[in-house]
Amino acid sequence: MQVLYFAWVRERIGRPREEVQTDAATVAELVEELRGREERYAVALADISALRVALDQELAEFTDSLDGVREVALFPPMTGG
Amino acid sequence: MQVLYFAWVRERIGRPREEVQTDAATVAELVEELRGREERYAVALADISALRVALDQELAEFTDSLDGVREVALFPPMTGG
Amino acid sequence: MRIRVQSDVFDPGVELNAFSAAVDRAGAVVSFSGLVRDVDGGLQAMEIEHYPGMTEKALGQIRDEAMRRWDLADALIIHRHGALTPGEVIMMVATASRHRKDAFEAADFLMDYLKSRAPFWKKERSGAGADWVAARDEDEDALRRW
Amino acid sequence: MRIRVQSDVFDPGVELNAFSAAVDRAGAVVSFSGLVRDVDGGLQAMEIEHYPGMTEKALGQIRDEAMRRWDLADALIIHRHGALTPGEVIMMVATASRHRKDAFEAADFLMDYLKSRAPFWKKERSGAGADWVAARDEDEDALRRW
Repeated sequence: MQVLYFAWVRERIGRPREEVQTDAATVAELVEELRGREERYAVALADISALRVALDQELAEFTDSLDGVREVALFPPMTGG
Repeated sequence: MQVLYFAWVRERIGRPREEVQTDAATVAELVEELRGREERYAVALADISALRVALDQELAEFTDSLDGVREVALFPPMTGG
Repeated sequence: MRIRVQSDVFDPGVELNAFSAAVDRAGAVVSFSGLVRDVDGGLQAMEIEHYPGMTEKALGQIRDEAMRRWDLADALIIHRHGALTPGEVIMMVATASRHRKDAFEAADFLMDYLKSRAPFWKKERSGAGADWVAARDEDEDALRRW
Repeated sequence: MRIRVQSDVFDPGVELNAFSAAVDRAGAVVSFSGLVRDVDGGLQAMEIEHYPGMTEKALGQIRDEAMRRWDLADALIIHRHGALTPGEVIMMVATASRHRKDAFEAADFLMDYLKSRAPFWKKERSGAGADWVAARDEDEDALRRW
């Protein structure tokens, strides 16, 4: 699946998107897996309460299933308007 | 004092303003006095609940005193905006 | 001038931009504009009567009250009188604040008060004749929100 | 187009007038515009990042919800992304209705949702460096009003 990062999550991880092969069942599991990759992932994704997630461009919960999902986006709370 | 009429009160009475000499102590007494003048006044001022009053250009009550007042305006509820 | 009572037509977009440009530190600007609309079919013209002298005073008091109650950088009221035709603007208010909540609430408040406490009376002319617009109970009720 | 996401600057006054002119039967038009303001001194630029694809979808859903909940003739959302400088417009919403209450509430609702549910992120640059704007708890709380 494609994993996208925005705002300071993108800056800390150092890339806007990447293809990820995973068996993670939920978003929380995927985040846990990414944290294990490298220090910059661990730092960017340290505090899940500071993050929001969208699955296939719809806001979702970290407990949601990744079944059938093609695009996951991780980002801080939105500040539009 | 000057008595001013607006909107349908003006149209029914047939004039926008007039000088009135009165001993009325309150607005309600003045309205009663005006009603006694002619049929058109009686018609225009028949229903006090359909009227509003301003004393010297400030919204007021019919029970308010006319003491020191120079300008009385009688009109229907306002419909600005 | 932050209170304008005039018979001339004005351009709400131009007024909005001028208003926004003049407030340095307020990032939230709310505007309301009221337009003559032929909602039920047949409206040919609108005539707005007002009470010169009291109108400006009443609008000034309403604006002062809004400036006191909310954290506003500025507030504008423009209201026309005289003869208007469908499609024309009747009036507008604009508010500017650092906080969008203040800008929204104050504009809403200005409109509620201006509807029932500023001495304007609308008359509508259609093929069937001319009639004074009746005040609506809900406009009076709206004042209790504040 | 009632949803526009663009890097180009736009003119809120021109947009307001075009929006008003296009709604025949709605006499009440409310607009909100958000401007880049150097409130605390020192702000040099703002950068707005967004999530292309999701942004348009999220704004469309928020607009649809407003059209469902209130009696609106129309609703407009324009939001910029990219590099902005102090004084420039960031975004605007406009609503039109026969009823001023609907126009006000719907515009207020659009702003609340757009703040916390549309994928935009603001970064501010000053002499001291560049920082992402933090989301405020009160923006999240504001959603519970609806």
